[in-house]
Amino acid sequence: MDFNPSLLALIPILPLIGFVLNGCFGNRMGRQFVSIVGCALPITSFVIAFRAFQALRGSESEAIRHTLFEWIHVGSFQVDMAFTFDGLSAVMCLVVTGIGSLIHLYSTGYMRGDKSYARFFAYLNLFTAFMLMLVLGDNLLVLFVGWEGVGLCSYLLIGFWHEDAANCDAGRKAFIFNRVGDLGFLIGVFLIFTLFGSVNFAEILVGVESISDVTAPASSLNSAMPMWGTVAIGTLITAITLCLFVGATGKSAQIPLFPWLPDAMAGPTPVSALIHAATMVTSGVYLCCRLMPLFSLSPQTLGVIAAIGACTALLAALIALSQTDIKKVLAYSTVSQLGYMFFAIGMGAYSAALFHVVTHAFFKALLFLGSGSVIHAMHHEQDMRKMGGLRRQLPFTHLIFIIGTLAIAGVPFFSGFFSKDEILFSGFFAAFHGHDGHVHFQDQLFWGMATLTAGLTAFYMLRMVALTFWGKSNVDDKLVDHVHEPGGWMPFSLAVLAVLSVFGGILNVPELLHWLPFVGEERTFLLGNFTGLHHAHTGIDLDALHKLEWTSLIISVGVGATGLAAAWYLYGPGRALLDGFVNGAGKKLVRISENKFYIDEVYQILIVTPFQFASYVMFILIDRFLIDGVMVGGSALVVRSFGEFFRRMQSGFVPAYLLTFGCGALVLLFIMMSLLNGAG
Amino acid sequence: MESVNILSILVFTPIVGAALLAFFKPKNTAQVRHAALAISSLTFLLSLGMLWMYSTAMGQHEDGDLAARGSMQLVEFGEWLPSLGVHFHLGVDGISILLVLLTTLLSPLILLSSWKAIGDRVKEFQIAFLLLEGGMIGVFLALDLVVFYVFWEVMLVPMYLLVGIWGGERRIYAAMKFFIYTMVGSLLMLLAMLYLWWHTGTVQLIEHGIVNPETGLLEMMPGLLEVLRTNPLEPTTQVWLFAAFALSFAIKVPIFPLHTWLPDAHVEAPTAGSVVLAGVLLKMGTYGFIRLAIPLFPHGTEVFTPWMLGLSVVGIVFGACMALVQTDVKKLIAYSSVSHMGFVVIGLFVINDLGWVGGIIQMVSHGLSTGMLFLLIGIVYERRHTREISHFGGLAQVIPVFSVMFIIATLSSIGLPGLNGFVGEFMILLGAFREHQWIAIGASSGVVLGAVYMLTLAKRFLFGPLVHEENRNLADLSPRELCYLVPIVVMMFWIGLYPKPFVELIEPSVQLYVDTINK
Amino acid sequence: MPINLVSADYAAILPAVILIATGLAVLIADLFVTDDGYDNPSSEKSHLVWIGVCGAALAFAALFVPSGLLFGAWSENGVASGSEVVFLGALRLDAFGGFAAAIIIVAAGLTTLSSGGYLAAQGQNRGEFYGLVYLGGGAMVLLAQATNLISIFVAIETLSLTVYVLAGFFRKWKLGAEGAAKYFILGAFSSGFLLLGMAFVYGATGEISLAALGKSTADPYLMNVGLLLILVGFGFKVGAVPFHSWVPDAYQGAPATAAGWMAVAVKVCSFAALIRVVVAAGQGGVADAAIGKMLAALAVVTMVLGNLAALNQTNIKRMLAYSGIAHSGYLLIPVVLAFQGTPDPKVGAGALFYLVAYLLMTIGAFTVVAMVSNGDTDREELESYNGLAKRQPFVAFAMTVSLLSLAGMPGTVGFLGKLTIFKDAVYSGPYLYLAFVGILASLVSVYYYLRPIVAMYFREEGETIEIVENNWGVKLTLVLTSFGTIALFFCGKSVHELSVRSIQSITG
Amino acid sequence: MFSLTSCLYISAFLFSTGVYGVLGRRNILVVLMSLELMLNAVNLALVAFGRAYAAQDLAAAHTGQIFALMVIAVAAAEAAVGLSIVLLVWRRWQSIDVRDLCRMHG
Repeated sequence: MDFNPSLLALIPILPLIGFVLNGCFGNRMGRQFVSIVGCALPITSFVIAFRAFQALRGSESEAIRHTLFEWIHVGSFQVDMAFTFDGLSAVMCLVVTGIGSLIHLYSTGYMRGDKSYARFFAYLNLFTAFMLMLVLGDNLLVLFVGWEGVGLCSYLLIGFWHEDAANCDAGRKAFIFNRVGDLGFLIGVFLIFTLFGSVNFAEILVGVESISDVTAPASSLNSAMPMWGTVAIGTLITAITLCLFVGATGKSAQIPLFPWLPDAMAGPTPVSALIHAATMVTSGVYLCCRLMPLFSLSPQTLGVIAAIGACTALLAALIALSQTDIKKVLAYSTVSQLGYMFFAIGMGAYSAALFHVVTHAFFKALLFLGSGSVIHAMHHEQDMRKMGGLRRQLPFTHLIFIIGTLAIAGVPFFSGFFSKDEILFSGFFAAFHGHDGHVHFQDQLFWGMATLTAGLTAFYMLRMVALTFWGKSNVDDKLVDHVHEPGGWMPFSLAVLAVLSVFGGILNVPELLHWLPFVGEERTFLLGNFTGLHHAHTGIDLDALHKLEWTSLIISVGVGATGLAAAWYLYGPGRALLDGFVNGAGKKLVRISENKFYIDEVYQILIVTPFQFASYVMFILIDRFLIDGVMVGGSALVVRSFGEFFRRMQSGFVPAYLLTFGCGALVLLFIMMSLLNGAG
Repeated sequence: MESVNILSILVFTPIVGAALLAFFKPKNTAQVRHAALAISSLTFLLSLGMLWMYSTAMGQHEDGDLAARGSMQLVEFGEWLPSLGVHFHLGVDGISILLVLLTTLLSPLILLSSWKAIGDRVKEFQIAFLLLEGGMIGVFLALDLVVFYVFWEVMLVPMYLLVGIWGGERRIYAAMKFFIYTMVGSLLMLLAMLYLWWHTGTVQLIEHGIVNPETGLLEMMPGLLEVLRTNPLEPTTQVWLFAAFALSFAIKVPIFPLHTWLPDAHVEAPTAGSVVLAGVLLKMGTYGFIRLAIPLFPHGTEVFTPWMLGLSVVGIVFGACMALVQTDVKKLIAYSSVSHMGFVVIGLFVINDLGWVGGIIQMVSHGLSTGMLFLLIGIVYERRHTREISHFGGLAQVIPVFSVMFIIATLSSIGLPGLNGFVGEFMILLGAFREHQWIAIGASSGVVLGAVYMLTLAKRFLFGPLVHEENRNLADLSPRELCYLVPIVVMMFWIGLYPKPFVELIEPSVQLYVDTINK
Repeated sequence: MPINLVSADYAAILPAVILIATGLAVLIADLFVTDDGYDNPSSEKSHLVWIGVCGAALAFAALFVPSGLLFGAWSENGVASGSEVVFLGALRLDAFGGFAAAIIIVAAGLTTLSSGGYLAAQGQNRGEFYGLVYLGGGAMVLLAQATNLISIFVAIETLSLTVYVLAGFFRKWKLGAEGAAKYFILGAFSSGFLLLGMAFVYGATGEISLAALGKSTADPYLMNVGLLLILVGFGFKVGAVPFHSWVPDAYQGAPATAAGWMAVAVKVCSFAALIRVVVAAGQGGVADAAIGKMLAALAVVTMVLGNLAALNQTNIKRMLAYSGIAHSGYLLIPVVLAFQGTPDPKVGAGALFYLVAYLLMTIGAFTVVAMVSNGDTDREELESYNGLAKRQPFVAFAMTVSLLSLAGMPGTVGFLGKLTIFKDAVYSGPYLYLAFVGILASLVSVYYYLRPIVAMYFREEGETIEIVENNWGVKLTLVLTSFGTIALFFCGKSVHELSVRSIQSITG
Repeated sequence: MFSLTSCLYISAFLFSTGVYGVLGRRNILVVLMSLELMLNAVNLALVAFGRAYAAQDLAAAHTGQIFALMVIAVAAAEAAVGLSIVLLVWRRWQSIDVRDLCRMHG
């Protein structure tokens, strides 16, 4: 199919136009205008992206490229405002525009009563535009524009209800945590430019391919390298990838930069669904996939990524166990799932990571929007302890939640099952078979953590469903009668997402399960093959592989089932047991979990407070006292004191004047004479 | 084309305009205001004319070598004090042209901004401001050291008056501090200039033709740059001369620890003063480095580079920390200027094309973004007569358009990609990274810290609950206010999204300079 | 020996004669023209002012008549005019003297212009004032031309006597008497030293012509000591530290316009004579290099002390007095260089050019002081200037221009003056440090020059004070000085060239 | 009998006495007299020098004496002005003690 490459630019530009229209005229033109502009433009983007996707599939070429204009060009540094549409971009683009459109539609209902309706849609459109720029960017700098842009939108949308200072604080926190990551990102970009002489993805990858020996000095790759020419290429690549990963930890909320994400739930729920679950937070994963060859060159970095991913997954899951705010549970769950994705990358299973990005986008968006429906119905009550028994009033939403929970818990043949299983298998493979034939203890540890997380995930998700929908109602009496199912486009969005959550797994069915309906030999690993991303497991014969895969699959399903069962039991019949634990032996443990492992407090005590205090002390001591007081004021004082001294010397007495005169003359005479005598 | 002395016209339009304003009736303030605005707008148009002539001249050298494209254009060489060896020598190249344009663009906007804010001694204000404008343009165009010095100092007086007459409570202290501080540097610079003059026998920066009084023939005389290239100064001499020049420029920039005049001047100055101070005056310092200190004394530069870079990094971090604990908005932004200008200095002292182009872009960007922040603060100050951050909060609910502008300026200031701040900062850091990695990494921390204090400001200023009842009835931006904010916003996006025309203007000259210095 | 006067003799003394004649004419006119039949010192007496200004104009024109002092240098485009020794070596007809005379004459004219209204407001407008100015002016012009010890001494003493009287011109004023007495005692004291020095020089060489200073002598010791004592005498006249003590008190006690006159005219003629002396002494090489060092030391001490002592003054006249001391310090730099005479014999030109600048800015400043004080010594305090800019924008502007020029800010001719002086110092090599000290000193000076500007522009006025407002002479003076200060900055070319040619007329 | 040197010694003694008088005495009139003494001391030196040169039969023979005559004339004028200033001081200050004249200082 013919596809004009210049249409690519339209994909991000259309939502941008939406932003401008809604931002400038939205308030005057009324809600209908806003809704139409706000939704139609992302949907159009989706359509264009889909056409481009079809064109890409139909064509031989790897990617569709379009250069909008030359952006920065100084000497050897050249960056274009250019877009690339290859397999990876296509997938991300479709996810962003597709889910984005659905969430836009949902928002028309969710935000109906808000006075800043137009502003909301403007921001949402702007976000879509930046996110598309991020995934379409042809080089690191365009990506960075999107990267920072989505951060900005996240900031704006978290603090959307800016009358409440807490919301703004959350937004600011998100921005600043992201900035810390961006610092790493920027340094990574500098290093890449220094090593490869370009920030263009294609050129970087060409450079990576030309590397034959990572122990060779860097100057062998880039003879113009002004510095660090003697350092081994591998070392530099490790540095680069670690820096970029720091950027990713900020954006994708990994240890140690994750605390902003739970706070980000202060924003309206569709925002949480779009930005803080489905799209923006996965851009770190996208970055790693985009530079896969580079990351693959550095086993050290991959090890770090795996460790961080596994730890984050587990930590977030542990915290999620005891949260009572429905969105906070989902937020920690998101952090945890993002940890999974990074764990996958650390294991070298990029395609699994991307696959999980996609399925996670489906079911997490679904869950968030579902929780939005609950919150909407409950008039912005988010505390699950004040819910319960909503199944009767909100059967549809209940269904949605069940689907989402099953998907995320990895119940077989739901979308999450496929992606999570692939990730766990990659971990299992590394832990018990090893990429290089050797088995490492840390890989086994990480796998154990990931598997444990799977169980915990199933547990806290079902706990959430149980607390919200089952049991007896704790709903405020005044609210009870008003609880109702959402209307308008909201159920539509939910339904579509539900379908995707159920069947999304078909996108990347492992070869092992090719016998499933609608699948076939040729339809396995669709996503992986299309994007060209690595699988973790190579160099092993098929039988052995299948054996390993079955083992892993059974373990993960088993763990998930255990989690579900435990939740079912504890929040149903075993309630007393739970209460006993919470109030007794486990009191301290629960408190740790409830308080999010005191991480915010640690940050406050270790970084924020000392920094502020130091700043203040420096202001008083160095700036005001030392520089302004002693140095500046002091020198002025010295000069003025001299002036005062000389002024006082003028006593007003004629004899004193005469004496000055006479002495002056005498002194001159003496000097003169001594000079004359000395000379002659 | 040759016959039009556009640069002299550009310099003297505001100065002569100021002189003419003196004959207006002081009571007829509206007339005076309009006249001043007309003069500065005319200057802006003239500067566009200069841009056009410059581009035409550049166009002729399209395929020419770097020396042709990067060298001074529209050079004027007039007689002033020939018996002293001082000439009215002006010229413009890629390094200065943007700064001239920035000056001429900001000036009418600033006059518009002070339309109502300055109600007292209007005539004097307009005169002082126009003189200031003329002086600023002159500094950027001067090619004779003495002429440079003259304009450099001439600016001081009107700025001093702006702070002292129309300033806040401690205006006298601030004005005095500003004046003396600056004089400390500039007088030592004068001494260094004299020494250089004696040593080389000329104060002309570039090659120029002089009619020999005996033969009556035009002889090409080498300028300082040529003389010093063929016949460099002693290393120790270079170090001393560089130190003298650098002190003067460092005070103006200002580089830590010579910055303490800036917060005081900013806080006490009226909006117009703050804007012009942040927008243009600080750039004089960095411009001086580019135009004089670095090219003239390459060895001195080499010796001092570690110091300058180190102090800049310290300044970036220190300025940011200081900004964090301020309670007065203007003071906060003043310290943020210390931080931002640190980037520029780093860009200049890595001495490569990226650093310099980035540095110049950043100079313009900082002028726009910080200038705009001061304009915005001026707007609320006009309405509320306070600048304490704690007296605000929740303004976004009351004055949304203002808030949007404020957010744009904030984002520009923290270097969000797509806005002007990013382009320069990125190029500077990238350029710095090529030469001094740790400096670049240290400076990058400013990116984070900048976000911290600016967003904190935005939050405390615009968001949160509306605590103070007095703020409930604030009026949003008037058409006049929009009128002077929108051009700045447009420029911000232009530089951020499509900096190519700017870079193309700057690059040949920068390449020429950098190549020569590194040779 | 019969004396044959030739045209050159007449041409040489023509300006001085015109000035003296003007002085006499004023004195006589004051006797005849009275209000209501009796002398009223509170009236403006504009006829006296007119006579004076016309006389000054005439004297100025006399410089440019053919064979006049400045004729050659002005018209012959760069070639030094033929200079002649006249009156048997007592005087010299050259452009150098002409240049100095021009400044003195202009100063006399401006002082006259600005004094009428001021003196009238004080009730002290008596014709003697103008008479003394012009008689003294004549002596000063002669001093600038004098080339032997006797003519120098007589001219100095004559001009000093007029200035002593002017210093105490406000007879009813305690401070006037005090200032005059101090000035007189110290002046006479210094005359003793000057004369002693002259006697030594005469004793060492047996000659009294300045040219003799350059000749070899049997007793260089006596010669050098004599020279040093002469320098001490001149040091007193120009107010160099440590011979400066009289300056603040005499200026404060004197009428403001007279203080301006004292500051400018006395300094001009003294420096002219001093430069003649050092050029003559330096050229022959008899005078020891120690003299140069001594002069340099004087310059340093004067610049530093003058500026520092001015810092905390609250009385504007005293502040200007100390500033005058400091300026003597700057002016001593070209004197040192002229003494050294290398590498460029033109170095003394800086002093001449600077004196032009000094004339405009000092007269301007003192005129404003006169306007503001308006007959009340308390209004010479800095506070009296509070809010002046609002009340009298033009006066404040003129004051600002003068002060900025004194501070050496570009845009005013004071900058060019400092630039030439400092440039010459740097060019000289060994005396580079003088430029350094001078620049540091002018940095300090900025502070106190700004203080009146602070008062005028930044502070609110305390009480409404009447000032001498509607006097055309005062206003004209301010217009001329402030306009001149700025205009000479832009078009100082011809004046600067003239100063160079003038100095060439004595250095050859 | 009176050699140049001895004349100069006397002159120096007179000059020093004059300086001491100016510096050390309170009465303005005495100060004035001391000032005259200084001038006259120099006159003596001038005349002595002139005489010495006359003995050498040089061209500058009598300049010293002429100089001295000029100085005497000048001194007379100076005395006149000086005395009138003393009168003025007496009228305004009712004192001729130089130490009382100290209102202006600093």
